[in-house]
Amino acid sequence: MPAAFLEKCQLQTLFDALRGDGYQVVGPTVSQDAIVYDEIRTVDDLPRGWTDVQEPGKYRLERREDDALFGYVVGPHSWKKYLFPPLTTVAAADRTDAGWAMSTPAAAVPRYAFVGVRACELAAIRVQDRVFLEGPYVDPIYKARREATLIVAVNCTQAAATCFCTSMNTGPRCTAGFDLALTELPAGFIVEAGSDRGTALAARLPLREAGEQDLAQADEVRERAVNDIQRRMNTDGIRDLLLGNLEHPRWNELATRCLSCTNCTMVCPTCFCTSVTEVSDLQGDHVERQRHWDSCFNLDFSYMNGGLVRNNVRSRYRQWLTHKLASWIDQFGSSGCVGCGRCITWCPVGIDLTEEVAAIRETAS
Amino acid sequence: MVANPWLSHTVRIAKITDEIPGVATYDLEFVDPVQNGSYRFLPGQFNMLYLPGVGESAISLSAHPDSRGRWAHTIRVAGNVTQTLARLGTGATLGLRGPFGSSWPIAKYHGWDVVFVAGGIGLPPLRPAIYHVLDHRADYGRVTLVYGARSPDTLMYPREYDRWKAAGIEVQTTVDRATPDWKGNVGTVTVVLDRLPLARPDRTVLFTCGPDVMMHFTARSALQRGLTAEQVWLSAERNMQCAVGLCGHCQLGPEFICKDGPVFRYDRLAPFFRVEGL
Amino acid sequence: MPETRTIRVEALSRVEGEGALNIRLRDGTIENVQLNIYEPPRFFEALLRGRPLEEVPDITARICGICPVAYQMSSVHALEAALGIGISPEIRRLRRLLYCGEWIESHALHIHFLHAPDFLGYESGIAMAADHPLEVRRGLRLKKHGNQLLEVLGGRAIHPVNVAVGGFYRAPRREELAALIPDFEWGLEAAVDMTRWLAGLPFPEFTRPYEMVALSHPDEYPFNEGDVASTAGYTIRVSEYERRFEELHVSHSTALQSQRTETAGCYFVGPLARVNLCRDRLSPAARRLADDIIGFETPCLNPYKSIIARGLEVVHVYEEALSILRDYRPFQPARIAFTHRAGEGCAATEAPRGLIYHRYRVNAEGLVEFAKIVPPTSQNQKQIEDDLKAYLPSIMAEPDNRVAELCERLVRNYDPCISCSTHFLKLHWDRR
Amino acid sequence: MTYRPKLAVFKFASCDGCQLSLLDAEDRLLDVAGAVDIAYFLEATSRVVPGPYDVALVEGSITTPHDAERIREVRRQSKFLMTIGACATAGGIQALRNWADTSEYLKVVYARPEYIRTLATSTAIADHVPVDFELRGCPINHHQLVEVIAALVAGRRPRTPGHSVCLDCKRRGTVCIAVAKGTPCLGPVTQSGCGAICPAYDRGCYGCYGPVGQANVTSLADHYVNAGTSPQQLVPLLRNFNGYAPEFRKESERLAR
Ligand SMILES: Cc1cc2nc3c(=O)[nH]c(=O)nc-3n(C[C@H](O)[C@H](O)[C@H](O)COP(=O)(O)OP(=O)(O)OC[C@H]3O[C@@H](n4cnc5c(N)ncnc54)[C@H](O)[C@@H]3O)c2cc1C
Ligand code: SF4
Ligand code: SF4
Ligand code: SF4
Repeated sequence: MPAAFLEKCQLQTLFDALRGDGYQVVGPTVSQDAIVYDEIRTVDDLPRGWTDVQEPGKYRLERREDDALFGYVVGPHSWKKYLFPPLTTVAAADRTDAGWAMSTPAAAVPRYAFVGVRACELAAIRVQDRVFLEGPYVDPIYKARREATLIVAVNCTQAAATCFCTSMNTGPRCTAGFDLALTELPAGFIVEAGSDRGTALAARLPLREAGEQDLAQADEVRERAVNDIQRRMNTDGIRDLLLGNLEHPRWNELATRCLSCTNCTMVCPTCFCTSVTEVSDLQGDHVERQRHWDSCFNLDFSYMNGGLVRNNVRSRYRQWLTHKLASWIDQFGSSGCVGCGRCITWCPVGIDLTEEVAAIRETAS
Repeated sequence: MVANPWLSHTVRIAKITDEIPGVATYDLEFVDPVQNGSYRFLPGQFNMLYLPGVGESAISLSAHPDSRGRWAHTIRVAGNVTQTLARLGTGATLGLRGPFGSSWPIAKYHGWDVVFVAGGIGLPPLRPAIYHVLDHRADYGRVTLVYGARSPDTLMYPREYDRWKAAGIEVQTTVDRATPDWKGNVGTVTVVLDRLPLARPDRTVLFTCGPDVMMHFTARSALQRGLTAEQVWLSAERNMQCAVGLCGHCQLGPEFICKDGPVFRYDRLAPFFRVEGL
Repeated sequence: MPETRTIRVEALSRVEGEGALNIRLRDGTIENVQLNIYEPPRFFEALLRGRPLEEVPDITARICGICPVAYQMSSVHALEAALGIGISPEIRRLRRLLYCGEWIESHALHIHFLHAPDFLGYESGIAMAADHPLEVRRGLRLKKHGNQLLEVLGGRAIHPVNVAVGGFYRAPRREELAALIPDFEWGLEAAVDMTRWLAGLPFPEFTRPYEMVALSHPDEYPFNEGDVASTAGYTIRVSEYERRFEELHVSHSTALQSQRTETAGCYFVGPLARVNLCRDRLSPAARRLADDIIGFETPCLNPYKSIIARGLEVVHVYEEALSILRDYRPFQPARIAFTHRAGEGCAATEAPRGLIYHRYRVNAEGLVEFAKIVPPTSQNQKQIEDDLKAYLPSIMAEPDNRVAELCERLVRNYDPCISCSTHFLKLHWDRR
Repeated sequence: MTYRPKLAVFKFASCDGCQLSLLDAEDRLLDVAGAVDIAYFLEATSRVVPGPYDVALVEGSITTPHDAERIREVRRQSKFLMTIGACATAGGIQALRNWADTSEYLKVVYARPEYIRTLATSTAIADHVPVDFELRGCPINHHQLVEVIAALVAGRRPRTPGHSVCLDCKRRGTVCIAVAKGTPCLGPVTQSGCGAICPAYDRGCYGCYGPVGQANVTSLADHYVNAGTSPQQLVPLLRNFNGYAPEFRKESERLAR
């Protein structure tokens, strides 16, 4: 499909089409003084005229001068909350006369249409695909949700001070992994299809052919995002750099700053760690196994009978950084970081992994 | 539909054999006869044993690799799951998922000398490999088991040593604390290992399972004795929740102990093993 | 040889907090009756000094885990008076709703777990559940509604986190409150049934010439605002409270006790006082129930019948809560902005167990300089002792343990909440 | 017969809220009452069965000489002693006296201070006797309480997660108010258990569940001070219900200097 143009006033037709197809449309909305992902019904639910200003440990919403609908970057939520929900029941057991009967609780699979997915987020979904779908074992919950999801991506036209997707080769341009991709211009959207599903969907929208001027303008706004990106991370040989410096003094220094609070792992769109808890009635006759998000920053995470393997902040921060940026490559064939900058913004004390990597590189052994 | 990797299968305790204080061997059989007939495992693999409402634990199979219909697990009482399990009797049911993980590549070493080094509860995970050697004794050269325990009464499976010896396995036991009637070795397994005559270090393979420190020193000793890191295999241990590489708990450097291990060739783990807090 | 008989209840049960009862009889006459509250002192009035005033509702909540909202409400109202903050009608309604939650929870607890077992001869509500499963389960469900309301409005049932000087930290979403409506509709009917059940309990014949005191508001059943009215015939503004009522630190080792300043007499606060004084402001369903169905006569001077008053109040708060829930729309601002200034203010509200009074002085930096807190139980305490003195002659013939048991029951009429040791004392045991 | 532990509830200086939590488990209360033998629980029952007890739930802090004696007796009578709540675990709000002159406090509150017997400090139960398990919170969470009781009945260790409040905020989708609004929030250094309610109600966490394991309070405080919160504002934030817990105490004393 050649690039097409959707008038701004026609964006609702996209939502209507998606809802008509039985999708629950989720996308950016303003809530709790941030742009978060939630159910959206109409174009008016989008953060029209809002932008975000981010720096390490700080996020603020601000008014824009225009009425842009997608004039901000990524917020505290990521799409993993839909594809890989924070709490799910993975198994159940009931006591019967013949002993324990085990079962898989039936779970309805929601059909989501994600609207407003950024390039780094497409990359993050791709990373989680590798984790949950492409190893020897497949996560059925992720798989079912992932397959039922349609993705409408949006190209960034600006960047936050915390973004570094260009260093991770994940953005800001959406190149793959979407059904439709939009580029917002003052009058409307350049629409590209990235899949057959997307092409079919586009065919039902009141699109017109994109003019040369539109396309040129789109290139320009997308270029603006590229130029906006200030933060860099040098990834040359990063696996060996980090795994070869497990005793670097920087880890000790980090331990004085890091709170081990888990925020960076929770907001990271690729972190996938979980724990399973038993939830039962008092008699213990019906038991459910609940899986919930967990983090390598938690003390109990590395518990083994008799002690904790990672019994200090130093080792826990090191686990996070080396896993994300180094051992992930061994495990899944790509970095675990997509350069979205969330962990930098949402770290309550503003620890910035790009700075930490640079510091280690500077004095690496 | 993809199989649910968290779904356990119901097994029944068919037999309980007390080993040493706090350790017993549980013979488990699947309630579903079809499953009981088709279940197979490799030496060194483990199952997740599940007590609903209490939790799940990784437990190696200690059974004969050709077992049929009953699957032995030797379990030490440690905490929640294992303690509750210890209160169950025969006939009780529990959940089992597995088998998981890599195995002792024992069959690949035909013609080699074999050294097993076990510490404490590290012997059960090695037992299936020992059984394999017993059944295929002619395929191997000199075979030695070095086994260390805290004290003589905590040595596991003593009733089997005679049979193992009779089949031509040299069994060298050692204890940290000797009792007056103890006539054997005293000290760590490495003390015994260091004295062990190795006729052909280039054709000797070493399999070890036990506490991290013990395996660390065992590997070091093996390397000093002329084995290469490629000739040493160990079974590692970390907290495990899913056993299928999806929960993230069991990472050790780049490895997921559950699916990349628990059995590793030492050269693969060496850079990360024993790094404090990894 | 004069014969001294000492009856002690070393630890009152089924009351909130810890107290004891000491009765000394000499030659058949009452020598001493003491309701001893041996709650260790926790010095709230002192430790509030120098704290930022914004923290006061969080800290005063910890005076009592049973009626934290009463402490929060009284303190925010008093502080708002000190700062000259006027709240919006929406905030005011939401505060009443929060109070509804606490009343339901506290009353349902007291009725089913602390009080009703006395009338039916059980040691606890749990024991009573074996024979009266429907009543107890219904009571638990009502109690749960109260807690659910507190959880939605306040974040949690005990020590809610959402009460702020000036309003609320966050106004609830409409769906959050609307979700409660079906339960509350059920609860309203269940509360009516419950009260009919309570009205049928066997009540001892025992009345006293009480002076009853409660807040009174011209248009509303009193929770959070009003004048202080007395069955003795006077009505005063809350700002005059400390002139009419004084607290004494009595030597016979009990808590600070309140009394009427002029007469040194005792007075009675709580549900029965409120119903006696404000019956006409009960909700329609509660009034209909009192008038036509159970025929509850006021003035009622039988303290045992407090349990019926509590039941009527549960009906009232369900009905009031429902109307607030149904009309609720989220609003802005949830909290009125204010600037610090030096000032002093007082307020009284109605805790489930009676009138509660707070006064604060704050400085221009927003720090508390002075705090005075008069909880309901310290006001009832003298009345309780007085009741016991009047009651004892009629039961003196009974054996000690029976006397003790009967006295304990009398105490429970007041739903005393004696953990509120803003300034209660440790008891010196009389071990003679 | 399953094991039905004999349970007692004891109260020291406290607000009663934690023991009330047991009665707040409405849906499960009758189950709990069936699963354990409630042998001593004054707030709920007149039935008093003398010790020894299998499980003692201890609420409140030690503030009087008599209580300092009484807790020893409770310990002697109890096989498994569990503290419930911030008072019992860290001294509670009344531990503010530990930084003050208690005789001053006495004069402020009481007309006749000579009638009062009190200690100069409010201290945690563990400062007086060995404690087998601590359930945190001001107040405790009744779901956690039921879980602990279920665990005791089942003979296993209770599951009370030891992560920070942040993790629960993230699980429930609450946006971090420290980052998005600059509100000083103790969540990152506070143990979970409450369900992360404060940030969901648009206010900073004030530390009801006390310091999380290995809490790095200094780093957080330094950050807030750099971002414009004065130490004078942080000291009272740290000094409330868990103010005397070592990690909070140390930091508030550092800031106060
Ligand atoms: C691959 C592998 C094989 C094992 N084989 C055996 C065996 O054959 N026999 C045997 O007695 N023990 C074995 N263990 C150790 C056994 O898993 C732990 O002793 C057991 O999980 C303790 O559980 P618990 O509930 O009784 O203890 P708790 O201390 O109550 O532990 C609670 C939970 O933490 C996790 N956990 C605690 N310790 C460990 C641990 N060491 N490894 C993994 N998870 C842990 C488990 O989920 C456990 O249920 C093996 C461990 C691994 C990783
Ligand atoms: S960084 Fe930590 S939480 Fe994230 S995936 Fe890796 S181990 Fe899990
Ligand atoms: S590590 Fe940080 S920048 Fe990288 S993907 Fe995760 S949150 Fe984004
Ligand atoms: S790096 Fe920041 S967000 Fe991550 S655990 Fe440490 S303090 Fe928390």
